[in-house]
Amino acid sequence: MEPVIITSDAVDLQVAIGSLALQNPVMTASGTFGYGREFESFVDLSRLGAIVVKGISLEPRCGNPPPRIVETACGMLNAIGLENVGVDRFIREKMPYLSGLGVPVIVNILGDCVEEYARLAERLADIAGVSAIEINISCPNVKKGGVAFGTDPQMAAAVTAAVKKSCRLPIIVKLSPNVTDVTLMAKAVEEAGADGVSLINTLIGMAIDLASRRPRLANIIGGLSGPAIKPVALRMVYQVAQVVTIPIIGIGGIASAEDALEFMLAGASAVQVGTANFVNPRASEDVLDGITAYAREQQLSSIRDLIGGLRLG
Amino acid sequence: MEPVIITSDAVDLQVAIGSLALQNPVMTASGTFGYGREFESFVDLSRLGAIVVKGISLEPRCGNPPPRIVETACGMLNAIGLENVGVDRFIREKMPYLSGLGVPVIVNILGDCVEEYARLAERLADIAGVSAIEINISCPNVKKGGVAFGTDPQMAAAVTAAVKKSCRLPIIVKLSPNVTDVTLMAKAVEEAGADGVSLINTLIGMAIDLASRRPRLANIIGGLSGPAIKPVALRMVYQVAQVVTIPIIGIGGIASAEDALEFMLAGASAVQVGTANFVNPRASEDVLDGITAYAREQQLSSIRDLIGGLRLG
Amino acid sequence: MSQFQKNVELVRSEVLAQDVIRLTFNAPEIAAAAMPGQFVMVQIAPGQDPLLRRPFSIHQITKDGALQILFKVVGRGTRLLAQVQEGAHLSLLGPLGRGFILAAPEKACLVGGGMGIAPLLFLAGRLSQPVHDGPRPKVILGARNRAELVPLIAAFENIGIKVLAATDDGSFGHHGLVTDVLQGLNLDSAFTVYSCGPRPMMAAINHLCQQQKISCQVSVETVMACGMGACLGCAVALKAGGYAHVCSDGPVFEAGELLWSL
Amino acid sequence: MSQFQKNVELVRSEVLAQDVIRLTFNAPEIAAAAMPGQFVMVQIAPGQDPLLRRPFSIHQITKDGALQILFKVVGRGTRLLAQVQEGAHLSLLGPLGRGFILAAPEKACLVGGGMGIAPLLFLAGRLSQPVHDGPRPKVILGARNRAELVPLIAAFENIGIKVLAATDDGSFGHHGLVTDVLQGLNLDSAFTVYSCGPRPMMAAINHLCQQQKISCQVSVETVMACGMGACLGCAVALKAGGYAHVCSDGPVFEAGELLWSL
Ligand SMILES: Cc1cc2nc3c(=O)[nH]c(=O)nc-3n(C[C@H](O)[C@H](O)[C@H](O)COP(=O)(O)OP(=O)(O)OC[C@H]3O[C@@H](n4cnc5c(N)ncnc54)[C@H](O)[C@@H]3O)c2cc1C
Ligand SMILES: Cc1cc2nc3c(=O)[nH]c(=O)nc-3n(C[C@H](O)[C@H](O)[C@H](O)COP(=O)(O)OP(=O)(O)OC[C@H]3O[C@@H](n4cnc5c(N)ncnc54)[C@H](O)[C@@H]3O)c2cc1C
Ligand SMILES: Cc1cc2nc3c(=O)[nH]c(=O)nc-3n(C[C@H](O)[C@H](O)[C@H](O)COP(=O)(O)O)c2cc1C
Ligand SMILES: Cc1cc2nc3c(=O)[nH]c(=O)nc-3n(C[C@H](O)[C@H](O)[C@H](O)COP(=O)(O)O)c2cc1C
Ligand code: FES
Ligand code: FES
Repeated sequence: MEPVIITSDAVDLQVAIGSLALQNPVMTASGTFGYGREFESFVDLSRLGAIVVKGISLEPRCGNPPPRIVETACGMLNAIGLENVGVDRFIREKMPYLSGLGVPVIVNILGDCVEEYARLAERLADIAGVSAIEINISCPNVKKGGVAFGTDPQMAAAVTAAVKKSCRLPIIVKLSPNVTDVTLMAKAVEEAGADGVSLINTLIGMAIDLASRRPRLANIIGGLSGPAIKPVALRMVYQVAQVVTIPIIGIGGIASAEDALEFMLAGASAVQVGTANFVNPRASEDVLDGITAYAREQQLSSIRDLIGGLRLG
Repeated sequence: MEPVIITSDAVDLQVAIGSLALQNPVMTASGTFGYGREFESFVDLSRLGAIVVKGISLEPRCGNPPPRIVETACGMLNAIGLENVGVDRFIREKMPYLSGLGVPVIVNILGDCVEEYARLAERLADIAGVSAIEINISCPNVKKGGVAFGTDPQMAAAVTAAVKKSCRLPIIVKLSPNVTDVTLMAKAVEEAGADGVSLINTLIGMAIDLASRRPRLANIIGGLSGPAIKPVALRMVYQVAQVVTIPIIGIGGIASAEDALEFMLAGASAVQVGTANFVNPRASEDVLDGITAYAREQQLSSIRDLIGGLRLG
Repeated sequence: MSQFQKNVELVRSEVLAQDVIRLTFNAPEIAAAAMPGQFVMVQIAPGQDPLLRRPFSIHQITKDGALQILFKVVGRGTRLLAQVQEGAHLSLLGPLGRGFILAAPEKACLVGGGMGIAPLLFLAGRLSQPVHDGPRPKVILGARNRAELVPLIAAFENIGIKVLAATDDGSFGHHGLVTDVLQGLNLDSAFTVYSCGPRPMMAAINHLCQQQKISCQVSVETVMACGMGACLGCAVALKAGGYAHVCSDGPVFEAGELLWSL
Repeated sequence: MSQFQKNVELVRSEVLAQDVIRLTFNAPEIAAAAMPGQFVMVQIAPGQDPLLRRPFSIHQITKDGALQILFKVVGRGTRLLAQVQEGAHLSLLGPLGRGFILAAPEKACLVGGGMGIAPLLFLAGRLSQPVHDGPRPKVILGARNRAELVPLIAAFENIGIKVLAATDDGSFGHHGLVTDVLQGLNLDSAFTVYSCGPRPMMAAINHLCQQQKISCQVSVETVMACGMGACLGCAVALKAGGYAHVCSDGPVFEAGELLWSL
C-alpha cells in the first residue's frame, strides 16, 4: 500500500448536508445558474460543491410577462414567475448533462399545494444524479387562498413532511426572509424532518418608473437579491444557527470568498452563490478559490472549523 | 387690499397628515437629522415640511457601546441603542430652537411598555412647537418578554390607543418592516386611532469582520437603512396604501426627488429623508427642490394629485 | 460555443454625435469568435453599483482583435460608460446570443433606425464580398437628424456601401421614415430584410415584409441580467404564445415569430 | 460655526510612501474656516457604493485656499480615493469637530505616530511664531520605518521645525517608541502634549502625562456616518461613564476624560 502523503497545502474543504457529502461548501443558487450548462465556458462545473438548478414544477410554466427584472441599488428585483421546463423535460433534457458532471445536483422544487410537492419528490427520487431536493416554499399555496407556505410554520412543516415521506433523498427547505421570525420557520421544518435549511430566498420589493408612473415589473412586485440583502441574510443565518442543529446553507448577496466565509462564521455549513453569477459568471469558482486560499493561509485543518465560529464577547 | 397674483410657477405642495398641515411633503427621518440644529449650515430648515427628531424616551439613554455603525452595500447598519437626552432635556434644551423655526416638529417616542409611551405623549402634549407624535414601535416590550411592539398587531394597537388617549396631537405610528404582513400592522393601528403611519423603519441585519471573526457591531445586530432597502420600503408603502385610508409617510432609501415621487405614486402623502442626510446634509432640501421642479414641469395643480397615482394595467 | 469573460482595454472612446459614443476595445478572443448580431455584456463599474452589466451589440470587429460598440447615453450605466477613460480596463462577456443568418449580399437589405444601426455595420461587412466592386447589400439607415446620421453612414461608406438615408426632420436624405424608403425599393420575395431599431419601426417593417412575403430578421432588445440564458429575465412574447429569451434564443429572431401588437 | 459642503477640485495627488497618499484640494471656504485638529468628510464615489463619506484630519492649509489630507490606504474607500485623478472634483464637508486648544509654542509638545501625524502639521504651523527663529513647538514623530517617516518630516522642516524621530525598526532616529523619546524630554508640568496615533500609543502617552501631571490633548478616531452630530454613531467611552461623540465633542479630547483601558 502506498503511504498517504498529506502535502502542506492539502486543504480539507468537505462539508455535509445531512447524508449528502460535498467536496466543498460552494453551491450555486436556484434560478441564477440555469441548468448548469449555461456556465460551462466559464466555470469548471466539476469543481463545485453542488449545483442547485432552477425551480422545477410538475407542469412547465411560461412565467410572467416582461419586464421581469430591474436593477436596484446594489441589487436587483426579479419576477420571473417560476418559468421552467417542468419536471419531465427537466429529467429528460437537463439531467443527462448534469449527472455527467460528477457533482451533486440539488433540484429546487415548487408547487401550488402539498400534493404537488410530494409528487415532484416522488418523481425525482430515483433519478440518477439527483442528490438532494431543495423545497422552495416561497410560492403561494393556491389551495389555502394564496398564503405562502414560506410564512406559515405549520404549512411549511406539512410540505416538508410530505416530501420527506415521498423520497429518501436529503431534503433541504429553503426559507423565505419575508417573515417576522425566521427561527420559527426553521424549527418547524427541522421538526418535520428537514435535513437542512437554506436561506434566504429573495425579499419582496418593488420599483417604480417615474416617467411612466408605472411599476418597473409587469408583475408589480418582485424578489430582491444581490449585495443589498446580504446583511439581512447574514442576520437570519445567525439567528437560525442558534436554534437548529441541522446544517444551514447561507444565501444572499454572496459575491466573494469573504462573503461566503462570513456566512460560515455565522453558522452556515455551505453557501450558495446567486445574483453574483450574472455579474461574474465565474463567481462560484472564484468563491471556491478564495475559500481554498483562505483555508491554506489560516492553516485550517478543516473548513468545518469555521462553521459557527463567530467570536462574541 | 393687494390683489393676489398667482404666478404661473406657483406650485401647491401642501399635504396633510390628519389635522397636521404641511407646507410640503418633505420631512427628515428620526435619528438621521439630530435635533435639526446640526443641519443649519446646510439646510434652510424653515423650508422643510416637518422635522422628525431623534427618538426620545422618558429617561436619558446612553446607547450601545461602539462600534455602532458599519457600511454595507448601498446601505449601512446602525445599532445606536436609542441614545437620547430624555424627554425633559429635550423639551428644555432642544425645543426652544426647534419651535423657533416655524416648521412642524414631530417627536419620535419610544418606551419599554405601554405606560411609558402614554406618559411621553402626555409630557409632550402641550409643548409649544410640538406638532405631532411619531410612535416608534420597533423597541422590544420589556414587560412582555421583549417581543417587539412592532411585530404584534395587538400590542401596536394598544400603544397607539394609549398614546391617542394621552394627548390630542396627531399620532403617527412608525411601522417596522421586519414582519410577515405589514398590512396587518397598519390596519391594527389605524383602527386604534392612528392619524397616519410612517414606514419603513430599518430592516434587521448583521455584518461580520472576517479578519477578527467578530460581529462588526458591538450589539451584533443592527438596523439596515439606505438605498439598499428602498425596494422593500416602496413595496410595503404600496401594500399598506391598498388597505388603509389614513395618510402614509414613505421612508427608506430616499436620496433624491425621484425617489420621493416614487413613494408618493405608491401611495405616500409625505416622505422622510433618512440616511441620505449623512451623505449629503442638504439632501432634504435637494429633494424638496426636485419635487418643486417636477411639479412645475409636469404642471401639476397640486402635488397631492400624485399620491397613489401609480398606473397599472 | 466559445464565450469569454475578459478584462479588456478600452483603446478608444469617441463621441460621434451628442450622446452617441463609439468605444473600441482590444478584445481579440471575443472578436475572433463573434458573428454579426451577437452582443457583449459590459461591466460598467468595478464596484457593486450599478450592479449589472449592460448588453451592447457588436458594432464592428477588426482583424487585429479590436471590438467596437456604438451606443447612446440613455441612463446611468451608459452615462458612466461614456466617461470611462481610454486605457482603462473593463470586463466584457461575449460573444453572446444568436446572430443573423446570412443571405447572399445581392439579396440582403439592412434597415437600421437610431442605435439599431449598431449591429448592422458588422453584418454589412460580413455580407459584402471582399472583392472590389463585388456585390454589396442594400442599406437603409434612419435617425432623427443629420448630425446623428452622418457619422454612422461614414463607417458604411468606408467598406464600400452606399447608404440610403432617412431623417425625421429631413435634414439629410429622405424626409420621413426608413419604411418609406424600404417600400420604395419594391424588393422581390427572394430578399431578406435585416432590421434593428425602435420597436414601432421593426413592427412596421415586419408588417411590410409579411405583406410582400419577404423574409425578415430583427434584432430585439430587452432588459437583461445575465445575457447567457441563466436568469430568464429577458423574455419576449411569441406569436405562438409563451416567451422566448432574447439573450439565448435571440437577439435575432424571424420577425414573424414575435408578437408585435401590444 | 461655519461649515460647508463643497464640490472641490483635487489639484494634486502624491504618493509619499507605499500606500501613504497626500491629496491637495482647492477648497478656499473650508480652508479659511479650519482650525488644527478639525477634519473633513470626503465623499469617495459619486454613486451609492461606497455610500458613506470618510473622515480625514486636515493636514495642512495654505493661504491660497488649498487644503491637504494625508492618509494611508487601509480599505476600499481609501483605495478608491488614492486612485482619483488630479483635476477631478470631490465633495468635501467641513471643517468639522472641535480642534486642539492652542498653548504657547515653547510649552507645546506634539507626538504623532503613523497617520496620527496628519493633524499635527497644521497644529505645528499654527503654534509656530511666524518670525524667523521665533519659538517652535517640540515635535516627536514615529513610524514603522524610515521610508514612511522621512517624507512626513520634510513638511515640518519646511516650516522650520526640527523633528525628533523614532522608528520601530530603528532605520531612522530613535529605535523604539515615541513614548521613549517623550519620556526622555522630561517635560515640566506647564507643558501641553498633543497626541494623535494608534490607540495603544495614545494610551501610553496619557499614562505618562497623568503621572507627570502634564496636560494632554488627543485626537481620536471612530467609524463615522455623518461627521456632524446627527447619527450618534461615533461613540467613544468616557472615564466618567457614558459616551462622547467623536465628531462633535471631539475628535480632540482631554486624554484624561476618555476611558483608555480595554
Ligand atoms: C442584445 C442587446 C443589444 C443592445 N445593443 C445596443 C447597442 O448596440 N447600442 C445601444 O445604444 N444600446 C443597445 N442596447 C440597449 C442598451 O443595453 C441599453 O440602452 C442600456 O442597457 C441602458 O443602460 P443605462 O444604465 O444607461 O440605462 P438605464 O438607466 O438602465 O435605463 C434607461 C432606459 O433604458 C432602458 N433599458 C435599460 N436596459 C435596457 C436594455 N438592456 N435593453 C433595452 N432597454 C434598456 C430602460 O428601460 C430605460 O428606459 C442593447 C440591448 C440589448 C438587449
Ligand atoms: C476624525 C477622524 C480623522 C481621521 N483622519 C485620518 C487621517 O488624517 N489619515 C488617515 O489615514 N486616516 C484618518 N482617519 C481614519 C480614516 O477615516 C479611515 O482610515 C478610513 O475611513 C478608512 O476607510 P476605508 O474605506 O479605506 O476602510 P474600510 O474598508 O471602511 O475599513 C478598513 C479598516 O479601517 C477601519 N476604519 C474604517 N473607518 C474608520 C474610521 N472612520 N476611523 C477609524 N478607522 C476606521 C475599519 O474598522 C477597518 O479596520 C480619521 C478618522 C477620523 C474619525
Ligand atoms: C432571477 C432569479 C431567479 C430565481 N429563481 C429561484 C427559484 O426558481 N427557486 C428558488 O428557490 N430561488 C430562486 N431565486 C432566489 C435565489 O436562489 C437566491 O435565494 C436569492 O437570489 C438570494 O441570493 P443572491 O442575493 O445571492 O442572489 C432566484 C433569484 C433570482 C435573482
Ligand atoms: C443612525 C440611525 C438612527 C435612527 N434612529 C431612529 C430613531 O431613533 N427612531 C426611529 O423611529 N427611527 C430611527 N431610525 C430609522 C430611520 O428614521 C429610518 O426609518 C430608516 O433609516 C430608513 O430610512 P433611510 O433608508 O432613508 O435611512 C434611525 C436610522 C439611522 C440610520
Ligand atoms: S438575460 Fe438572463 S436569461 Fe437572458
Ligand atoms: S459621526 Fe454621526 S454623530 Fe458623529
